[in-house]
Amino acid sequence: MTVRLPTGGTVIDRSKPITFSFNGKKLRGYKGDTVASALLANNQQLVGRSFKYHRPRGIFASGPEEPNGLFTLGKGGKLEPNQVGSTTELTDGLEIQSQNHWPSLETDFGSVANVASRLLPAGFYYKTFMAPKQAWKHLFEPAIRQSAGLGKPPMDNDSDHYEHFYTHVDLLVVGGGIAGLLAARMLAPTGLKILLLEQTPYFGGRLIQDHDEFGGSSSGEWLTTTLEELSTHKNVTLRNRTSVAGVYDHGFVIADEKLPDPSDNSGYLKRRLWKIRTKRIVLATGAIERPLCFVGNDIPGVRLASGIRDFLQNYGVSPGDRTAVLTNNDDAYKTAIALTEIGLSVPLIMDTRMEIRGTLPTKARKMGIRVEPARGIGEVLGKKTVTGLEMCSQVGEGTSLEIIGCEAIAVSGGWSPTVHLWSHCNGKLKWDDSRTMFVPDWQKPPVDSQGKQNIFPIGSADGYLQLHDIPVQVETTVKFLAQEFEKPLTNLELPEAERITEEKCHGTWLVPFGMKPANRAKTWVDFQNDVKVSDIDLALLEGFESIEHSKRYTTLGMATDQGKTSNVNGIALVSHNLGVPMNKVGTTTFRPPYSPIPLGTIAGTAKQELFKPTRKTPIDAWHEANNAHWEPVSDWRRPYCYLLEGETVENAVNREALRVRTTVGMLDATTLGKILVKGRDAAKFLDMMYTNNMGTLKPGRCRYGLMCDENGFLMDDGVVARLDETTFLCHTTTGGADHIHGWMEDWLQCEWWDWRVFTANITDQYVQIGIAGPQAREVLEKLGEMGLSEEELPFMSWKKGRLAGFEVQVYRISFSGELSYEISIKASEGLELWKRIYEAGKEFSIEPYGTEALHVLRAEKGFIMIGDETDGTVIPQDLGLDWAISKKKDDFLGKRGQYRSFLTDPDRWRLVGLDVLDREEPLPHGVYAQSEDQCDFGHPRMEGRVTSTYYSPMLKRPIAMGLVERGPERMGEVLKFNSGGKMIKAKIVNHMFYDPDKEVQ
Amino acid sequence: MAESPAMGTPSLKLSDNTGMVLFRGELKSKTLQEGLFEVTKVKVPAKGRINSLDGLSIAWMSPDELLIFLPLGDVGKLIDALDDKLEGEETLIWDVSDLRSVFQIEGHFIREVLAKNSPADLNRDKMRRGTFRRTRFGQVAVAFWFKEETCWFLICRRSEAGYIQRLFEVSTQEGEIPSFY
Amino acid sequence: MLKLLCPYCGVEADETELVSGGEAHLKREGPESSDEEFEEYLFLRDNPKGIIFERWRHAMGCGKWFHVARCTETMEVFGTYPAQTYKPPTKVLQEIKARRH
Amino acid sequence: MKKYSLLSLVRQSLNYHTGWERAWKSPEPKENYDVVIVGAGGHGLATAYYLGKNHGIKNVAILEKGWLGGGNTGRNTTIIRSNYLQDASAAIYEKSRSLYEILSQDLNYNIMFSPRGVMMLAQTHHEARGYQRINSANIIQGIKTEYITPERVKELCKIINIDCPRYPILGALWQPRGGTARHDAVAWGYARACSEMGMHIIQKCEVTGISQQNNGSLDIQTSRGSIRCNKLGMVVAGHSGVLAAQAGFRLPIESVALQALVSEPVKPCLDVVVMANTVHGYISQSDKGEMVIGGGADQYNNYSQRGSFIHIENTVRALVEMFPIISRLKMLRQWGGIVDMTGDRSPIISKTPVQNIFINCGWGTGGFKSIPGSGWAMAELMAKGEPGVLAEPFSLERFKEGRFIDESVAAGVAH
Ligand SMILES: Cc1cc2nc3c(=O)[nH]c(=O)nc-3n(C[C@H](O)[C@H](O)[C@H](O)COP(=O)(O)OP(=O)(O)OC[C@H]3O[C@@H](n4cnc5c(N)ncnc54)[C@H](O)[C@@H]3O)c2cc1C
Ligand SMILES: NC(=O)c1ccc[n+]([C@@H]2O[C@H](COP(=O)([O-])OP(=O)(O)OC[C@H]3O[C@@H](n4cnc5c(N)ncnc54)[C@H](O)[C@@H]3O)[C@@H](O)[C@H]2O)c1
Ligand SMILES: Cc1cc2nc3c(=O)[nH]c(=O)nc-3n(C[C@H](O)[C@H](O)[C@H](O)COP(=O)(O)O)c2cc1C
Ligand SMILES: [Zn+2]
Repeated sequence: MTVRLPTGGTVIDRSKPITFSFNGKKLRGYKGDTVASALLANNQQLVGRSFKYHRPRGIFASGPEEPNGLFTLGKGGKLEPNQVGSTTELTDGLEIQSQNHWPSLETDFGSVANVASRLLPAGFYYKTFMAPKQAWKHLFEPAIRQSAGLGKPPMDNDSDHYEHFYTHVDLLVVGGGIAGLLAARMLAPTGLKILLLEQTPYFGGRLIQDHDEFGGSSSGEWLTTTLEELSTHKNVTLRNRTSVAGVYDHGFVIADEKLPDPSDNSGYLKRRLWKIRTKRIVLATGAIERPLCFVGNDIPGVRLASGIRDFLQNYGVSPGDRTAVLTNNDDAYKTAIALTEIGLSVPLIMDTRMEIRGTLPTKARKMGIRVEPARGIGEVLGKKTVTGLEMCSQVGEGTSLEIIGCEAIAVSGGWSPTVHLWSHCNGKLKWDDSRTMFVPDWQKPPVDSQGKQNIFPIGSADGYLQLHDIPVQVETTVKFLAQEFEKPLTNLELPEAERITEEKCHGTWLVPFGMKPANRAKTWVDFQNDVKVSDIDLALLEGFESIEHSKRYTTLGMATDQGKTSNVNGIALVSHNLGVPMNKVGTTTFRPPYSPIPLGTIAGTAKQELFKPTRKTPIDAWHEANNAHWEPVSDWRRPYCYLLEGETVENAVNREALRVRTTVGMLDATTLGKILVKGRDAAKFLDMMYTNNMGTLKPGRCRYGLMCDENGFLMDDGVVARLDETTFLCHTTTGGADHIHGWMEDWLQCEWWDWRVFTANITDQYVQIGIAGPQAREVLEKLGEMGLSEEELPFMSWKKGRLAGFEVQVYRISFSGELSYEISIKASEGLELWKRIYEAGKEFSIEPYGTEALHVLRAEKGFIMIGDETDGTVIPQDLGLDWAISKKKDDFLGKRGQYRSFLTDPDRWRLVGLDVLDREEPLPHGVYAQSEDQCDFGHPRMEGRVTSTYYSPMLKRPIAMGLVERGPERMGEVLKFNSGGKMIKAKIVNHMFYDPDKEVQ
Repeated sequence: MAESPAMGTPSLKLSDNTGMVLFRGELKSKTLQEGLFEVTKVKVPAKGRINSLDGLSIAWMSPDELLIFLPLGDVGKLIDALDDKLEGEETLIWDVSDLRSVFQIEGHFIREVLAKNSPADLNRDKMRRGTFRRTRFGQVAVAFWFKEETCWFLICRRSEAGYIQRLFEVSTQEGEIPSFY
Repeated sequence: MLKLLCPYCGVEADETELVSGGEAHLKREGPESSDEEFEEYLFLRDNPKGIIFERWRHAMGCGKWFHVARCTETMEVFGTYPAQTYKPPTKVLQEIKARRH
Repeated sequence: MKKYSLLSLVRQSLNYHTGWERAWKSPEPKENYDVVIVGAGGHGLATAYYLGKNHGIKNVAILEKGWLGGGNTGRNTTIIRSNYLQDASAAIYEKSRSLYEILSQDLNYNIMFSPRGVMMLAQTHHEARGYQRINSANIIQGIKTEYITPERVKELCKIINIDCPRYPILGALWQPRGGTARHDAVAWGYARACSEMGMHIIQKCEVTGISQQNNGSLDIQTSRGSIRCNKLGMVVAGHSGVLAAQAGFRLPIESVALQALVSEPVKPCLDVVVMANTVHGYISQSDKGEMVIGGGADQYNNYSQRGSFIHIENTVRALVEMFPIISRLKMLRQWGGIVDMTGDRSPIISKTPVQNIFINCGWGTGGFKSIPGSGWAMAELMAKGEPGVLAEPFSLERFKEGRFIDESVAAGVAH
């Protein structure tokens, strides 16, 4: 039984009991407990089922390396699958569920896979399920999917909140253990901006569990003084519960902070993503213990030796009355000693090494613990929990020498420095045979933007496992850093540590060495993904020799723990099997995050209405109040139409369009881009930007212009107004404003930097109101103060004036073919003017119209729309806009591109109008015309497509424009458009449907 | 360390009465510098800085662009005066009072709130009094500077003011503010 | 996540404040150019695995384009310089030489 | 070679799976081959496979600088679809998709082609019209697609939020026979079949130089000595520029990082592939249960196989907005690949300025789906020396002529 001991537990508060439930059962724990410690304290040893074979699984480790103890926490909007029990703090009332079983944890039908496991080795599915062809999708795949997958996903929306936080520091210390705290303490007086992050709720790392004394006092005292001292330095920030997740280029680091759970559960800030820019990183992440590979090593009760010690000391939880120990190094003796000291029994330590001499083994022996050299475990006894073990000779094949009864087995296969963050940006590792570990290769470090090493591993992260070695090693790094930053160090006092000689860890991987094939299939390497020794054997046998291949073939290290405890064992097995040194086998690639981070944390506050900025015009609220049906247009929102009570969208659009044709309508055109271009060379510059001639434009006049990219493709269009000799105002499409402004600046800054031109994107400065319709002038004249007659303001001209007491610019331009004015006014006054116009227009039944009516109106006139008639492959010539392409200019952007053979091909598709023969329904959007002949690919050749199609309320019939092969040459021809197999016939006609002779505007 | 600031979270409000004038020109030119100074009584700021005197500030936007802040009512006068003074110079001077929204932020922990949304280095030695930082807040372009630790200004495009306001609200209401700067 | 020093405003700009613009020092080919020259100008790129001279714009900042010498393998930066130039400045070339020896 | 089947699996289980053969052999390089393919990614291996299968050319070596399938083939989000707009693209991607349908049987290797359906969401009117346009083209091209309503979207994909406040879902382009496949298995299956035909797959063999002899044959310097061949195929994706430089020409290619990530595995809740191009994110759930997620490419040239966090952030943000329940799933791992982007974002299968050197590249962010079709077309080009109908439009010449194959025009991206 795993139980809570009467005393002990440095991080729990026995005065604060907590209740929680596990699979519906009410249990008790203490404040400070983790989910894992609380479950163990309640003798809940079976905590889940493995991924593939649904084997029973128990808590294995005490930190983020835990492969088995994953749970689903909470419910509803707070339901969270796959939570690591050993890193999750217990909260009052927490509902915990175990995962991956049906119908229950104890009785899981999925475990039939276990029985059939011999049939299901690594990669079995590549070799079967191929026939019949349909069976994979309909039979096998669903079955495989259902049995995989761990926890169930939440079904409710997340009710929690997340945010980000940027910081810039000189030094980021990762890990608040001994080495990290020591480094921070030594560097604090330099005044460098230091941020130290620790993933657990407490500081000190392994200090308290593993050492009684440090720095001349008890280790607890050293920790307290250190933390106190650090808190006096304003330049140092310590943060716990914050796991550093990833290191990116140029010193960018992300860390995931779990915020303490407030007592009320009413939607709070749950996590914070730190986005850190740091000059240097001190990596003090410690080391992670490895298990050993032996038969039955996955049975609940087999646990990491250090983990057992942590639960004992931090939480006062016993692993059971009798704990046997299997180790290849001295560190695990600490567990045996600690258990014995507290009064629990350690029947046996099996040490795979031949000779055992270190300080700790000696101490253990003195305490009366039985220590057996050169021994291993032949087989673990028990099904859902350990009941005992068979001891064997390590060098043999596993014959049982003796049966030992025990409830727990503490395993240690040595330690692996926690080097993940060193490697995210390409820091290399090397295998150190004498220390049996991959350590950072200081010759091949990750570098910063200057090519200098920017991560500095210290302590166990750099492979120093003995406490007494750490201060000197930290000092070296600290001195180097201080020098790099050119900060003097005051006299460093190195804390003293007891000198414990530990003997070398032995490179034991398989226990026993001569394990038989049948047993290799009962020996686990990766617990969560059910990768066994035999799977690795099989991968190698089949030629998956690269470690990357064996990883992908067996899924070793691909589980939620990312192989923190299993990868090195796997690599060693490959190395043994192939007879290739560890360094040659190498590791797989370390990738962020170090520990998984919620996707919600990554999204941060950018959700719902903050998902993306919505740009609003000053008239937005008026539109809203008038029932606008919105449409996103780039980052803006614009009314698509305004719905009257009970009206459909189509009806609204038709009504609005007709209103403009019959009396007058008004449009919020504020979103159109407005770019000022001024300077001695402004005219010359615009002559390069636009295909037509802007230099000849007279002040006071406007001209419609086209812009092409260097390929010659039409990119944007708009009206240019010449304000004075050296100043132009260029209107762009709504979506084009920023891009075109950037485009202009690009040419001015990078190509023609000697030209004297300034630009400014002043889009938001003005509200632009379009007034269009036969009675537009009458409405405006009611507001008085300026002359707007044909003589005073002819078509394609503009002038300043006053309307309704406001200073305005009025442009006489038209995108609807009607008499039309665009009024530009300071944004702050725009809404007021809008309302005044609306008032004034009432007697003419003025109505606001939205973007869709605008489109209908322009289509009736055969005007093109960027994004409809153009798509990045269309040149102005295709659209019959040759008149807007200057033949006189030597050069403009796009001119050269348009010379190329494909762009001068006489067969290009060109713009025409399309008249549906039966005239009932508009042509569907985007349909293609197909010809009688076939193309090279064996299907009917396409010879045209619809680019815009609408119902014209004015003409009371459908209208459409399209691009058709040699279109204008084929007037009157009838094309067949394929609409979902149905052929719709349409005649090629002139695309100016309404008022082709321009009598209205 | 991780406690809520007792002084209360900062607040953000629109300041309506600020006029703004865009000034583009060759800022290295002596004539320009002197002309500007004569008209505004404020020296052309060094790069990345903002200079202020008696209600008029000049911010450095780019090597050839300044933004002049002054009371809204004085904008016309200033533009006329500049046009007069710099007659013949290559400049672009424009009333942009409505182009951007100006926010005033007051309270404590302003750096922290900004740091939730901006990648700018907000350390006190980098973001100093008189620093004018153009950067990003959430997903949009802004600039900010401060008069005092407890009184900052932020400008953004007028059409994006609503977004800024909401994001600021969310950044000050939800959960604690890490005391960092 | 790159961080580049804008040579105009002296700000160490975050990648998210910048927009990248591809290889620098391209020569624009106008109406007189041959098909080959024009193709080269618009499409053919060195795309080096190693040191590249490239364009960036301080979009969420001063709005200026500048050039960067950067290693496409290690992300090292050898210098940034204004865009108004036809070739990398000597100082940057020296820095590259110094670090690549 | 032993055939894979349930029976062989049962038989092998009796002796603890100790009797399996190598999936592919690991020979020493010979001095001379008829054809050398550089790059043992999906495209290189498929090229070799169809050279053997369709054209009887089997004296072939495939040289790989790392481990086979370790390039983009081993790191992509495995979306397979063929609902492309332009005839040329539709033809090759549909050829490819149809080859995928039978690939497991053809290779006797279960590559787990899962035609679960791919939907591309329309979130603006412009995008909706773009997809209607593709749909119309696909009908004529004989590719089964459908433009569906938001309600149907929701029906096919329970966990999607079709009423996102910022970009509500207006509809989707749905290809029911699109889907996914097990990416590694595609490389392994082809490799096994190539090896079976006697071709040499030579790993850890980096090509470092290429020179041409007077008789037109090619000398290839590699990290494992020099190798000679009559015809050379460059199929190295992100490294195409580097290899072209060795042979003395330049390409309309820039190499940038494209990233992806997976969540922790959960029980099945997403049965289709969803792509959302307006907000830049796409997602599917693998057979193991992870959400496989990808988004936009970094914009700057990059050979580091890792990208910037901002792209991960943008992608995740987009998907959390559309699939609010994934907010509480966790990112397990993220990675990057070096993708080769051409001037018009369409691939190149072409002769090169150097005689007897052929190139297949430029698949950028979307070439997993095209592996079988591209291999088919490239093999034809290399065997005959002239492109067949599938490869012809994808020649290098098109950039000079301005004859682009532009797929972005109808609001589509190319995953
Ligand atoms: C994150 C990501 C997501 C993607 N998602 C999708 C998707 O959903 N759907 C889709 O269809 N496509 C997707 N793609 C694109 C797809 O992965 C690629 O287009 C495709 O895999 C390219 O295959 P390949 O065989 O051409 O290249 P690779 O698989 O990259 O193979 C090229 C090989 O050439 C080798 N090589 C390079 N240089 C040399 C040399 N000098 N000597 C010898 N060997 C060399 C490399 O090591 C590599 O193995 C994605 C790509 C990425 C990175
Ligand atoms: N003798 C042995 O075999 C052996 C083996 C391992 C450890 N040790 C002991 O370990 C200690 C070494 O000290 P140390 O400071 O190097 O390690 P440590 O274990 O004391 O501290 C490392 C700290 O880093 C934290 N951490 C790890 N990854 C993190 C991340 N991504 N983000 C945030 N925090 C993270 C851990 O929670 C831990 O607190 C000594 O006590 C030593 O005796 C001994
Ligand atoms: C479709 C797909 C699914 C993946 N699923 C997992 C997974 O479940 N667990 C995991 O650790 N990695 C997974 N990966 C990522 C790989 O581990 C690896 O990161 C990727 O292939 C790139 O290789 P590299 O990281 O070694 O460079 C997956 C990759 C792909 C392409
Ligand atoms: Zn700048």
